[in-house]
Amino acid sequence: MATTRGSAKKRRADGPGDTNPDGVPVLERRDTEKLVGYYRQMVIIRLFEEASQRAFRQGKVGGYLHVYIGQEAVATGFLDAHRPGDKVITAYRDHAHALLLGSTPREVMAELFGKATGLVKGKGGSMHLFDVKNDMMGGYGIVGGHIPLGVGMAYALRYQGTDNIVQLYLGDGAINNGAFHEAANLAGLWGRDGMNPCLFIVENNQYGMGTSVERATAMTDLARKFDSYGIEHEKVDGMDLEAVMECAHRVAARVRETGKPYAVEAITYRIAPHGAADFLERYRTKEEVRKWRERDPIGLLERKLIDYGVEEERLEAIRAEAKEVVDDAVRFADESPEPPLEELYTDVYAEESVDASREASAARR
Amino acid sequence: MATTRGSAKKRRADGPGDTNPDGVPVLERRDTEKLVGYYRQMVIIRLFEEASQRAFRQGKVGGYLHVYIGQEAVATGFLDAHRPGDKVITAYRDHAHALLLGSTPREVMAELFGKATGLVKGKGGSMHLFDVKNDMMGGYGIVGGHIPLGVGMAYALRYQGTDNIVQLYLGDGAINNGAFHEAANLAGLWGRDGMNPCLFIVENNQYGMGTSVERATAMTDLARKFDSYGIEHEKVDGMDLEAVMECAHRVAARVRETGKPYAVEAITYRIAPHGAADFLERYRTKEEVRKWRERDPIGLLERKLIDYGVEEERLEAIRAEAKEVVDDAVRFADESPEPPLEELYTDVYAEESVDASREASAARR
Amino acid sequence: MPVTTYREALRSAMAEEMERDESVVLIGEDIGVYGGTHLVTDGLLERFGPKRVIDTPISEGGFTGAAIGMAMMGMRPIVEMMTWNFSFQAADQIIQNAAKIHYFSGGQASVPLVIRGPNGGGVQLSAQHTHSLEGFYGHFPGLKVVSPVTPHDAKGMMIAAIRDPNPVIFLEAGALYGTKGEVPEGEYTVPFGQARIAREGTDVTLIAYGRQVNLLLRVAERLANEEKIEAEVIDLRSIRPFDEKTIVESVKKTNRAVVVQEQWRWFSVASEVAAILQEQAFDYLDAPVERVSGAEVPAPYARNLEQAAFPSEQQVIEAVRRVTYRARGA
Amino acid sequence: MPVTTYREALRSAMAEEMERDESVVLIGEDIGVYGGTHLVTDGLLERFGPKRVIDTPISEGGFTGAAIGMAMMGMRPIVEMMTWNFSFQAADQIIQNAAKIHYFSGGQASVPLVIRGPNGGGVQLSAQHTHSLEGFYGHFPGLKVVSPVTPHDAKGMMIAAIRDPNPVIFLEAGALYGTKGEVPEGEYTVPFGQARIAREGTDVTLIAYGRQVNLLLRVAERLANEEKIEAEVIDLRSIRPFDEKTIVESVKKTNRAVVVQEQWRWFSVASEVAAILQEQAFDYLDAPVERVSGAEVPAPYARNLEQAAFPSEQQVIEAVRRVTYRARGA
Ligand SMILES: Cc1ncc(C[n+]2csc(CCOP(=O)(O)OP(=O)(O)O)c2C)c(N)n1
Ligand SMILES: Cc1ncc(C[n+]2csc(CCOP(=O)(O)OP(=O)(O)O)c2C)c(N)n1
Ligand SMILES: [Mg+2]
Ligand SMILES: [Mg+2]
Repeated sequence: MATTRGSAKKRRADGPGDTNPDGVPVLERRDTEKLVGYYRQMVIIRLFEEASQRAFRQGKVGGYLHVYIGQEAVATGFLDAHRPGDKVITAYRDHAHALLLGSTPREVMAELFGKATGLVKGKGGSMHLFDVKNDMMGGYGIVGGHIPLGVGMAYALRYQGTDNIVQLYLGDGAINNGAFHEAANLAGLWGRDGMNPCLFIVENNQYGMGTSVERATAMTDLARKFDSYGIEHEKVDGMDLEAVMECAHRVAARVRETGKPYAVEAITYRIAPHGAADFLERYRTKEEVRKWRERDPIGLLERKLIDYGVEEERLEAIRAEAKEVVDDAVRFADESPEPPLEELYTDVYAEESVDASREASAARR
Repeated sequence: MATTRGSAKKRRADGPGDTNPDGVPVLERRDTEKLVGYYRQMVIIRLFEEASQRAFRQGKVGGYLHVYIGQEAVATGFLDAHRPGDKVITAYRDHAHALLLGSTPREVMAELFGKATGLVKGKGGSMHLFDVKNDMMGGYGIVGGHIPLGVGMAYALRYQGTDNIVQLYLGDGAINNGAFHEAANLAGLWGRDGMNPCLFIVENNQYGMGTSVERATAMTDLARKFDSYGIEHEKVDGMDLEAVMECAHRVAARVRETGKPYAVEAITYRIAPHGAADFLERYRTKEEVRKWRERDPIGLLERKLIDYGVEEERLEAIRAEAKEVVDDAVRFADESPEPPLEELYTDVYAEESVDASREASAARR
Repeated sequence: MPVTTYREALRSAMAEEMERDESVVLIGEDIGVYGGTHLVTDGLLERFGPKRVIDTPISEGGFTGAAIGMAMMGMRPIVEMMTWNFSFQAADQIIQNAAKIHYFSGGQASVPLVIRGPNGGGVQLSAQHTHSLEGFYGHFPGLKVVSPVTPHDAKGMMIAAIRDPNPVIFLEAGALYGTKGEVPEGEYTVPFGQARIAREGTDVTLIAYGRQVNLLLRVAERLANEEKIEAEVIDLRSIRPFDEKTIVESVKKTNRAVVVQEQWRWFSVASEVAAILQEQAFDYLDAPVERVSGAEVPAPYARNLEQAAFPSEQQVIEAVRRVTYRARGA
Repeated sequence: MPVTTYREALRSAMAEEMERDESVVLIGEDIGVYGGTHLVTDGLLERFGPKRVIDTPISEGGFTGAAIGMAMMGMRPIVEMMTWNFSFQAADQIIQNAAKIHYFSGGQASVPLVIRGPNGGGVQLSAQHTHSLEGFYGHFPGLKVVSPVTPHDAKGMMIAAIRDPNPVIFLEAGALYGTKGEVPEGEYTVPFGQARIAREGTDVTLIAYGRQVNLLLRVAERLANEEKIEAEVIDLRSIRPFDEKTIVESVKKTNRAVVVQEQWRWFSVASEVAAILQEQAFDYLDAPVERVSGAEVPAPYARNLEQAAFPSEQQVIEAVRRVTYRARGA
């Protein structure tokens, strides 16, 4: 059965996440095969998101559904720097992050369908993807609410003596929330003692629902907001996978080494509506969306790959295979059973505490 | 009966809060008489605070008691720029602000004693001084919690078509609270349309309880934190009354004119313990306190006044009179009756809404 | 009488009050340019302009606090909580400031503020987006808390809320924005503190608020048809102040009561209703007051689990059978 | 048995668990260098160092959230809420994350977290600094909530809380840090969900938790001496999980109950107790369950007003007279 899991595992083993003996990240020469692999993943993600939107319209997916269309290069590029044991946490726009970390399209789609075979047994839905064995520490639905958690996880990683880091994703809208301010301040403080290997990744997709960055804050250089907390930062073109990968490796290595937080603002765009139920898009023009579509990260990568000598037929075949992967996931989700009613009452209280650091390393054994 | 109220009224009428016909604040020549008046007020405040601490130790004042010893020049200087109808809001370290706005030492002390004659009828105590007719919009006990209120008041002042401003006081500790971030961001946004005449005054007294600024944030230049919200800022020596007055007039005029927020970080020092119940001061050295005492704002002003030709005897007489004012206030508070038990149940729900803008202007008629 | 939706009833209440009183403004996330997440404020930006329909960043604590400051200055802000689930971020402002300023200012300041938005579950929003907060906010003196279920009450209570000089927690039935009902034209108020007898009956008193009232009306029909039980259905609609009299009098007549709520059982509105009835109708009760509440779990996502988590007709019917001492199926 | 204060009992529980288990850390405002606002953590920084005794800036939401993240990673943080009044700023973290992550992660993550600090009033802290939040937090499935009143229970429940794999809201009796009682040396746990019979009696059941238990013990002595009424006093001590059995059995014996709390009446612990008793001991109750609660006002500052706002011996005695059908002074 075709899934992304295999390739995710592979990526970890041989990706440029590695450093050479001098600790310098290895990304000196272009690895076209790797980029082709990511092309495949990004296409799977795109088709997965489109399929989930269709399923939503058919009433098979309920609740809120937020897709990642347009932003694929951000998580794909940053997670290229993921090392086993690094932790990832994000908000509700979380399908891509889970898929890239190794959750299968089947189990993610089944979660959206609210099925027993779902990633969290149908209990959380689209906004709450957890895959702790694969280092996915969750999607969260309350804007800002997950940010302090990520900072605490980073503390724990150092407290537990690892050299792992946290990738903490947040939106341009979330940055105006008080939780961001308090968490970033803690990260800055704890980082002084090397106790906060937290990589903040601000996915600036230009809007928080219908509110543009310009209408949400008078100071729109989001990366600069980290100055208040003594956290260094930069920006990256979030549509260009190669740029994101380069940045990701460089800054992840730095965070890993210093135990200090760092922030990257990835400039990207949400091509899809905010949520699957949003049809009126009064807050932006068709023209604006069209303009950004020209920089669609998948199209951009496609053009580059062709430049780098990859044949169009090969990409065509990848797209066809990706469609099969996603169709299979939808079929699987559709045919899976609903959760048994007893599940309603399980997982309210833990019997024993779950240790995320142990879970993940057990899975790797 | 000697009170500060008379002088507060007078200050308003003829103080350099006025601007000349070109809108430039009038503070071109030194007004020694005015400084002498403020010397008197600062001494009253100091003696008032010391008396309240004694009363606390005697068990006559309950709850929490936070005094302003060491910081007198900040509120005195900034409130020199107060115009009738401007609103003032601060946290729990609020006695000086009320006294400077015209609340009598008697009614403030009676409030600390929990008496029926207290400023808020004995219902709020030290942390909740309100004197709405004199523009004092309250002291608040939850760190950070009052900051959004001040920003909303500033919006209202412009919405209601006045040219008044808000003086919003907050501590160095409060700046790390999420409420600050959210409120400052709103102020910055609304200020773009001239809808936020809010003057943020950060009273950096070096500590939030036992936590120094350095231990509370990795980026200790507090004024710079306003950059994140597009709010301009500066610092002022909060021990030097003249410096504070100069700054206050300049920036208040600017805020008044533009409807945009502005921030000043006043560098000062809390000479007293955090609260009257704090006796262990493990978090700072005696030596440090001693060093700052050399810059005690009252001593500083005293030396200046003598330089400016004021006779020591005159200052001596002022101190003696101030002592009488405060003794009288203590006597008054002590002899006042407790609130009647019926008061327990009043003021839970309003019968009619109270309009602070109307209250204050009615009081001035 | 004209028929309109719950959503339009709310909107017209706000629009009419904004016409009448310049001090009324709206503030919240995506209420203007975006049109309102649930379209309740749709069109109001165009009509009243951006100074009165204020879009905000995602900072519930900040803008709720700012609205409190506006209210203290004599304005009458209406805050939209996009959903009440986000209000935990504003809990400090609501509980520590809005509820208490009138008291700790010794009556010198007041907070004429409405905070409104959808409350309750039913569309698979899962754990973080499904709460019924009547009891949570109703606990605090200084707040008023209402929860209308009909379009008629939505409009009348919204006008009353806007004119109230106190902070009002206005909990809308999120699942019912599109439902229709008769709504008089022009202004009228539905005063707080008065429950509504939604159906008269003699054999058992069924008590709820919000969308559970509709459930009870369906149950009452079934009981009448299938079991010859005439249930009285009471819509509490105002949680604080609370109308003890109406429920006590009803129970003095029927001698039996079942209270139904979507919220969790512990320390809830249903707890209070049972406590009041045993206090004030002790000698009239022929059976313990029964409570039917949401399952004691964070709300699950899967449709079948979510349905199982909320009170069902069947659960209510079984409770009625117990309080009327009828065997199952009798 | 050695006698220690409530404060020392808490401190020794934490210190012993920190010795035993490296994953236990403390986090909060001024718990280290300053020594702890109430000196509960005094000396622990010196003993365990700054990586395990973490002073924070004033950001309750931020550091509570960070502690949740630590807990998910297998650490066992103990958060000090300097007072529970500040926890409204952390309500979103406590209610939306700590309580629900285990559920919405499908059991993949857990939050072994203790949040502790003083709760309740009594020293004129006025409206913003006086809350009793048992019912407020007890409403939410996923949380555990305890409220010990004796030094013995403070230590035993603290150890149980630290070892619990779930988030525990640990409400300390703020006014009682200095009170003394017998505390066994070494480790022991007081399991959650078990009420304690603080005094046996046959004529009426008096129910409370926290410092009101001491009030009830004084009242019980007076009732025995002055009115020949033998009251059974029950200390709930664990609010969620809740021990229904002990109170129901007591009432089956005494046929009468009065429940006393400092918190406000509406939608509270006392509401729930009355509801449970009428549900489960309906045929045994000879009188309605009486509730004595805090006055329905934000807490006032003045000493005389504050005293009038909290339950008094006199109020409880009058309630007992009512449930035992004795005329005033009979
Ligand atoms: C505290 C809170 N307020 C409001 C919402 C509703 N809401 C969900 S997503 C969203 C926009 C968030 O924008 P951003 O952080 O930029 O993330 P994006 O959706 O663009 O990925 C809002 C307002 C929420 N979930 N939580
Ligand atoms: C939300 C909250 N957390 C904690 C406290 C306890 N507390 C009272 S004052 C204070 C220090 C505040 O420091 P700062 O803002 O610098 O003001 P200062 O006392 O120095 O005037 C703290 C932590 C509180 N009142 N509110
Ligand atoms: Mg965004
Ligand atoms: Mg300070």
